[in-house]
Amino acid sequence: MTETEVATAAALFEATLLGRQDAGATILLEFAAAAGAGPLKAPAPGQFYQVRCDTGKEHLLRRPLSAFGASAGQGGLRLSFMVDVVGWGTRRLSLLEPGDSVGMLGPLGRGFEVAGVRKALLVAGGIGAAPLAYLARELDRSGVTYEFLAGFRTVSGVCPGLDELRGGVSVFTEDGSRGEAGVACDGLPEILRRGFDAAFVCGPQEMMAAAAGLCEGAGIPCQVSLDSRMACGIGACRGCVKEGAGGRSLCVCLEGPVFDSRQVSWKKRTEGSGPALR
Amino acid sequence: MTETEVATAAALFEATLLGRQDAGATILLEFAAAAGAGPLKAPAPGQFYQVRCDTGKEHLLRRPLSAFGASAGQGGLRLSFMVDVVGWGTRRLSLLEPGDSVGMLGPLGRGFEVAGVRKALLVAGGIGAAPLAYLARELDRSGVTYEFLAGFRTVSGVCPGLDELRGGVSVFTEDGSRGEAGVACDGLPEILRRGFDAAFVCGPQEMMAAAAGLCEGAGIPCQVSLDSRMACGIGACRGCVKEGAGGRSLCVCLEGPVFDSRQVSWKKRTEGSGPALR
Amino acid sequence: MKNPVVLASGTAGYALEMAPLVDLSRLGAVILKSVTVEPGRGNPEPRIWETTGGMLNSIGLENVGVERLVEEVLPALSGLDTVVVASIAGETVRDFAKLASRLEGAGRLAALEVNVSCPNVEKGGIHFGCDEGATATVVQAVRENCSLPLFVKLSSAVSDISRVAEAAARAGTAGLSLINTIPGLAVDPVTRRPRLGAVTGGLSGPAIKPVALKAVWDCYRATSLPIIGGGGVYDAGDAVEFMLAGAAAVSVGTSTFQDPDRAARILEDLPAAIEKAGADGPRRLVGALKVNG
Amino acid sequence: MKNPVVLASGTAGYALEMAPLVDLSRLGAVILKSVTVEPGRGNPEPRIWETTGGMLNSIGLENVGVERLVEEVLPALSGLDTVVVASIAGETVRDFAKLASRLEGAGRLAALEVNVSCPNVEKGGIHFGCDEGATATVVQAVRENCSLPLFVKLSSAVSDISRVAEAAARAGTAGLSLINTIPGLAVDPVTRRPRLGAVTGGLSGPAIKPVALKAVWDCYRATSLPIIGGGGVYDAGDAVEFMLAGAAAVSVGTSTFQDPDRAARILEDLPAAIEKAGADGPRRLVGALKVNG
Ligand SMILES: Cc1cc2nc3c(=O)[nH]c(=O)nc-3n(C[C@H](O)[C@H](O)[C@H](O)COP(=O)(O)OP(=O)(O)OC[C@H]3O[C@@H](n4cnc5c(N)ncnc54)[C@H](O)[C@@H]3O)c2cc1C
Ligand SMILES: Cc1cc2nc3c(=O)[nH]c(=O)nc-3n(C[C@H](O)[C@H](O)[C@H](O)COP(=O)(O)OP(=O)(O)OC[C@H]3O[C@@H](n4cnc5c(N)ncnc54)[C@H](O)[C@@H]3O)c2cc1C
Ligand SMILES: Cc1cc2nc3c(=O)[nH]c(=O)nc-3n(C[C@H](O)[C@H](O)[C@H](O)COP(=O)(O)O)c2cc1C
Ligand SMILES: Cc1cc2nc3c(=O)[nH]c(=O)nc-3n(C[C@H](O)[C@H](O)[C@H](O)COP(=O)(O)O)c2cc1C
Ligand code: FES
Ligand code: FES
Repeated sequence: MTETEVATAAALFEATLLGRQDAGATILLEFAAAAGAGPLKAPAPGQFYQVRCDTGKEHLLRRPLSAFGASAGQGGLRLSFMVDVVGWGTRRLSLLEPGDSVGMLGPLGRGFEVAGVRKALLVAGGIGAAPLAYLARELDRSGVTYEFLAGFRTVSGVCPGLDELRGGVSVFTEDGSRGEAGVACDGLPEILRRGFDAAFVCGPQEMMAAAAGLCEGAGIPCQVSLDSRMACGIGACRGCVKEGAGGRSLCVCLEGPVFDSRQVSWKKRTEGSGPALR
Repeated sequence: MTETEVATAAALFEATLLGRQDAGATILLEFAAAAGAGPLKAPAPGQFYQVRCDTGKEHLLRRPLSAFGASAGQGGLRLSFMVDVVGWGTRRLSLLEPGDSVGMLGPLGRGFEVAGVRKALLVAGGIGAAPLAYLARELDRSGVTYEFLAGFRTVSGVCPGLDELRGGVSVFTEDGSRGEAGVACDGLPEILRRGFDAAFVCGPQEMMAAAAGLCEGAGIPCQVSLDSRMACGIGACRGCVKEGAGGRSLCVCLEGPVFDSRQVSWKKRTEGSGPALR
Repeated sequence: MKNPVVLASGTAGYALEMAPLVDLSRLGAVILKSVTVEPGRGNPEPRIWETTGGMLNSIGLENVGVERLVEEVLPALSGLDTVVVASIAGETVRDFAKLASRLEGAGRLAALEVNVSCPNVEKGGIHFGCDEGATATVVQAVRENCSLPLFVKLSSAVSDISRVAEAAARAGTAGLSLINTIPGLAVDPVTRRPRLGAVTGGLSGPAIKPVALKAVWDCYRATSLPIIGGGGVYDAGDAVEFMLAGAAAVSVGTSTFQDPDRAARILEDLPAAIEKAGADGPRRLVGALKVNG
Repeated sequence: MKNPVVLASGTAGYALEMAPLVDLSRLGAVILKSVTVEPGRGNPEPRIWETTGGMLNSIGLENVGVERLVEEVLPALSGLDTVVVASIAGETVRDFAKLASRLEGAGRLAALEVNVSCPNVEKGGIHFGCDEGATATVVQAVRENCSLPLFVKLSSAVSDISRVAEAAARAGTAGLSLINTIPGLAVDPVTRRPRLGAVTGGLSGPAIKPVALKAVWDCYRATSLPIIGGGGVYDAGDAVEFMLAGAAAVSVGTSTFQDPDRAARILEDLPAAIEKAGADGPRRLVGALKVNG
C-alpha cells in the first residue's frame, strides 16, 4: 500500500488473476493490472470496481466489488477482492484461474472520509468486512486508533487477515463458531460509550440501519456503504439511485457508495431487490 | 468398432472428452459416454450427433456433428468427431479440455446405405471427409473395395488417418500442398469409368452438386450428405427442411442427412444460409 | 392435467418425435404443432437462426394438415398417457371454423389452442391477433364448431395485448396461451442477405422472457382467464415467475432444443421452487405477484 | 457527423460522465439522456435487472430538466469536439412544444431526438408512440417551436410500427430513431415481488436485436427517412446489419455497460466489416439488404 489519496479518475483496464485463496465461504482474489494499462491510481478504502464477469453476451452488466486491498508499487497496480458467491457473476469469478484476465473499471465512487478522524469505530457484517478490512489496514498505516466489530454468519465466513490488524478487533458469529456468539451490533451499545470521532459501517441494510441509529443516538458521525444494483457505475444511467432522507436521490455509484448515515432513508427495503451485502 | 448396425434409437447422454488432437486446421475430439448413460448404440457412418456447446443460455441450439469414429466396447460407447472451427460453437468445442463433459443427442438421422455395395466410390470435400473416413474404415472392416477421393483447401486441413485406410485414397489440395493440386471432383470423370456400385459424397453444396451430376451421368447411384441448420435434430421442429427435387420437402435431420442425389434440388443455395461443409 | 408444465406448440412436433427421449406421461400436456386445413409446405430455407439468448424461426406452419392429424397422428398418440392439445391456424375465419369442426369429436384431445398469432405466414396469422374484432370473430367461429375448451394464443407484438385478451374473453374463450414468437430479422453482414429464407421470422427463447411475463401479467389482470404462459421458460424458477404473473400452466418451447428433457427437469425442480416461494402448491402462486408495499 | 456510430440516449448520461473513459470526439454523436420540462425524480428503486442477453430498466426519466440542461449541461459540453443531440420527453403535447422552444437556439445541439416511446413513465411516454395521430401532433408541435432537425424515437411495441413512422414522416420529421426499450417484467420467484420497484421496465440489449432490426427494415421501406438504428448493437457486424436494414447511423446503448468503450471499438472495426460486406463506405450499405433471388 503506497498510494492512498482518493483516486478520482476511473480507468478501464484488464487485470490478470495472480492468485486465489478460498477463505471458507468467501474467496480472496488477487489481481495485477495488465502491463500496458498505464499508470493507475490505487483505490481509497470504500471505493469499488465494476468487474466484467462474462466474456459473452448473456450477462451484460458488470458486478461491483469493493477493493479489499491494493498496492500501486513498481510492478503496477495490484488489487484484491473478497467475493461472496451469491449468484452467476460471483460464481464465475470464483472459477477464475491464475493467469485469467478480467476487465476492470475503477476505482469508482466515494470511499470512506477519514480526514480528521483519530479514533474510529468500524462495524462490519458479512462481506461488508471487505472494504472495512482495507480501511483498517490503512488506519494502521496512518496510526489512527480504532475498534473493529466484525460479525459473520459462521466461522467459515470470517474475513481473512483480521488477526494481523493493530486495532482492537472483536469477531462475532451468529452460531458462536468463532469469537462471540451474536451479531456485530450486539457490541455496539457498550463500545459506543468509549467515544469515537466517526463510525464506518458496511453490511446488510438492516444491520446498517441499526448501527446508524445507535451511532447517531450517541452523537457519533456515521458513514455507511450502501449496496445497489449497478449498470454503468459512473453516474450515467441512474440505475443505482436510491431514495435518501427527505426524498433526495442518492446516486450510489457516484455520490456513494459511502454516505453519511443521515442522508440515507432507512425504510424497509423492497424485498424485490438483490440480496444485501452479507 | 464392434457394433455397426444402423442405430435407430437416439439417446440423450453426457460424454467426457478423453483426448484432443489438433489436426492442422481441424481438431479431432474423442469422447467416452459417461458411465451411467446406459447402453448406447454406435452410430452408422453418416449419422450425426447434436452436441450441446453452451453451458449457459446465450447459445441455445446444439451443433450437428457427424461421427468420425465410434466403438461400443466394454468401456461403453466411444465417439470421435472432426471439427472445423467456423464460428462460436465449434470454437467452444475446440477449447474443451480432457475431462470436460458435453451433452450429446444421438445417433441421429439416416447414414449411408451400404447394403449390397461391393465396390464403392467415396468423394469428400473438406470437413465432409469426417463421415466418409468413418465409412471407409467400416468398409475396410467388411471387406468392401473402394476408391476415396478426398479434397482439401490445403495440407493443414487434410483429414487424419487416411494413410491407414486399405482402399485406394487420392488426396487433393487446392494449393497442391499435399497430394494432387485441385479438388476431389477433378479426379471423378476418369475414375468413374472404372465402374462402382454406389458413390458416397459429402462436402460443400457446389461440390456435391457437381459430383452427383457426374455420377448420375455415369449411371452410378449417388448418396449425398446434406448440411442444414438444425434446432431439434429429431424431426420435431421442421427447421432443417430443404426443398428437394420436384418440390418435395427433405427433413435433413430425420430423413437425412444422407439422401439419394436424385432427391435433392441442386439449385443455387441461398447465400443467406450458413457456410457449407468445407 | 397432472401438473402445470406443458410442451409448446411447434417445438415438440406431434409429440411422437419426443417420445423416445422424454417420458411424456410425466408432463402436464403436449401442445401439437399447429395444423391448417390443407397440409402446409412451409417457408423457404433457411428457416432458423440462433440469436443471443434465443432464436428466430420462419417455419411457416409446415404441417400435415388437419386431415392427417385426425386420421394418422391422433390415433398414433393413443398409446401415450399424456394430455394432448391440438393447435389450429387458419388464413380466414372459415378456415378456423373448418378446423374446429373437423376436430370436434376427433378424440384424444383435451383442448384446442387457437393460433391467431403466427408471424410466419403471409395471410392470416398475426394479423388476426393484432385485431380485437378479428380475434373475437375467430373465437366465436371455433366455439360454434367445437365443444373443446379453447385457448387463444396471442402475440405480444401489439400495442395493447390486454385489449385483445378482453375481446377473446368476451367471445367466450376458455383461456389464453401467451406468447407466440415476436417478429424479428437477422442479417448476414457479409452476404447482405437475411439469415432466413422468408426474410423475417419469430423470436423465441430466454431473450423474450421479460416480454412474455409482462404479457401474462397484463392479460391476467385484464381477464382473470386461465393462462398457459411461456416464452423463454428455462428452469423451475422461470416457471414460478410465470405463475406469479398469472399463468396457470407454463409452456416450454425453445429451451427443449438445448435439452429435450428440459420440461421434465423443470417438473422435477418445481416442488422445491414452489416451496421456496412459500407456497404449498402451484395453484396458490397463480397471479400472486406482490406489487405494492 | 464524422461517422455513423452514436451513443444512445440514457446510457451515456449527459456525455460528461463518459468523457474520462472514452474519446467522445471519435464518435459520430452523443445523444443525451431525455429531459423533461421539470427535473424528473425517476422511479422507485430497484431500477435495473439483468436478463438473458439484456436488461430491464425502469429509470423513469430521472433527469435534470430542460432548464439545467440549457444552463449547465450544454455549456459544460462546449469543450467536447462531438456532435451532441438532445432528447426530449413530455407528458403532453404542450410539454413537447415547451421543450422544443427552450432548446431552439440553445446552441451546441446538432439535432433533437423526440422520445415518444419511453415505457417507464405513467403518462405520455409510450402511449404517444403507439398512436399515429398523437405522434404526428407531437412532431408538428416540436417543429413549430424548434428549427433543429428532428428524429422521432419510436417503440417497436405496437401492432404496426411502419404506420407510426409514416405518420411521423407526414408530419415532417427529419428522421427516425429506432427502437426504444420493449416493455417487460421480471419477478423474484422467492419473494414474489417484481425485480423492479416500478413493477415493469424496458428491455434492451442484444436480446432485442432481431426486433430492432425488423423495425428499422419496416420503417426504412415505409418512409425512406434517415434512421438512427439500434437495439442490442454489440459489434461492428451488428452495425452493418442495422445499416443493411436501413439505418444511416447506429446507436449503442446497453452494450456500453459491459464495455464503456464498445462504441469506440465498433468504430475501429467498422471499416473492415464494411469491406467484408463488399462496400467502400457506410453509405452504400444503407438499406442494401438483398431480399430476393
Ligand atoms: C459498491 C458495492 C460494493 C460491493 N462489494 C462487494 C465485495 O467486495 N464482495 C462481494 O462479494 N460483493 C460485493 N458487492 C455485492 C456484489 O456486487 C453482488 O453480490 C453481485 O453483484 C452479485 O452478482 P451475481 O451475478 O453473483 O448475483 P446475481 O443475483 O446472479 O445477479 C443478478 C443481478 O443483480 C445484481 N445484483 C445482485 N445482487 C447484488 C448486490 N448485492 N449488489 C449489487 N448488485 C447486485 C447483479 O449485478 C446482476 O445485475 C458489492 C456491491 C456494491 C454495490
Ligand atoms: C448433419 C451435419 C453434420 C455435420 N458434421 C460436421 C462435422 O463432422 N464436423 C464439422 O466441423 N462440422 C460439421 N457440420 C457443420 C457444423 O454443424 C457447423 O459448422 C456448426 O454448426 C457451426 O456452428 P458454429 O457455432 O461454429 O458457427 P456459427 O456460424 O456461429 O453458428 C451460428 C448458427 O448457424 C448454425 N450453422 C452455422 N453453420 C452451419 C452449418 N454448416 N451447418 C449447420 N448449421 C450451421 C449453427 O448451428 C448456429 O445455429 C455438420 C452439419 C450437419 C448438418
Ligand atoms: C421452431 C418453432 C416453431 C413454432 N411453431 C409454432 C406453431 O406451429 N404454432 C404456435 O402456436 N406456436 C409456434 N411456435 C411458438 C412457440 O409455441 C412459443 O409460443 C414461442 O416459441 C415462445 O416460447 P419459447 O420461448 O419457450 O419457445 C414455434 C416456435 C418455434 C421456436
Ligand atoms: C438505463 C437505460 C436508460 C435509458 N434512457 C433512455 C432515455 O432517457 N431516453 C430514450 O429515448 N431512451 C432511453 N433508453 C433506451 C436506449 O436509448 C435504447 O433505445 C435502448 O436501450 C435500445 O438500445 P440498446 O439495446 O443498445 O440499449 C434507455 C435505455 C437504458 C438501458
Ligand atoms: S450505476 Fe449508472 S448511475 Fe449509478
Ligand atoms: S432440426 Fe428440427 S426437424 Fe430437423
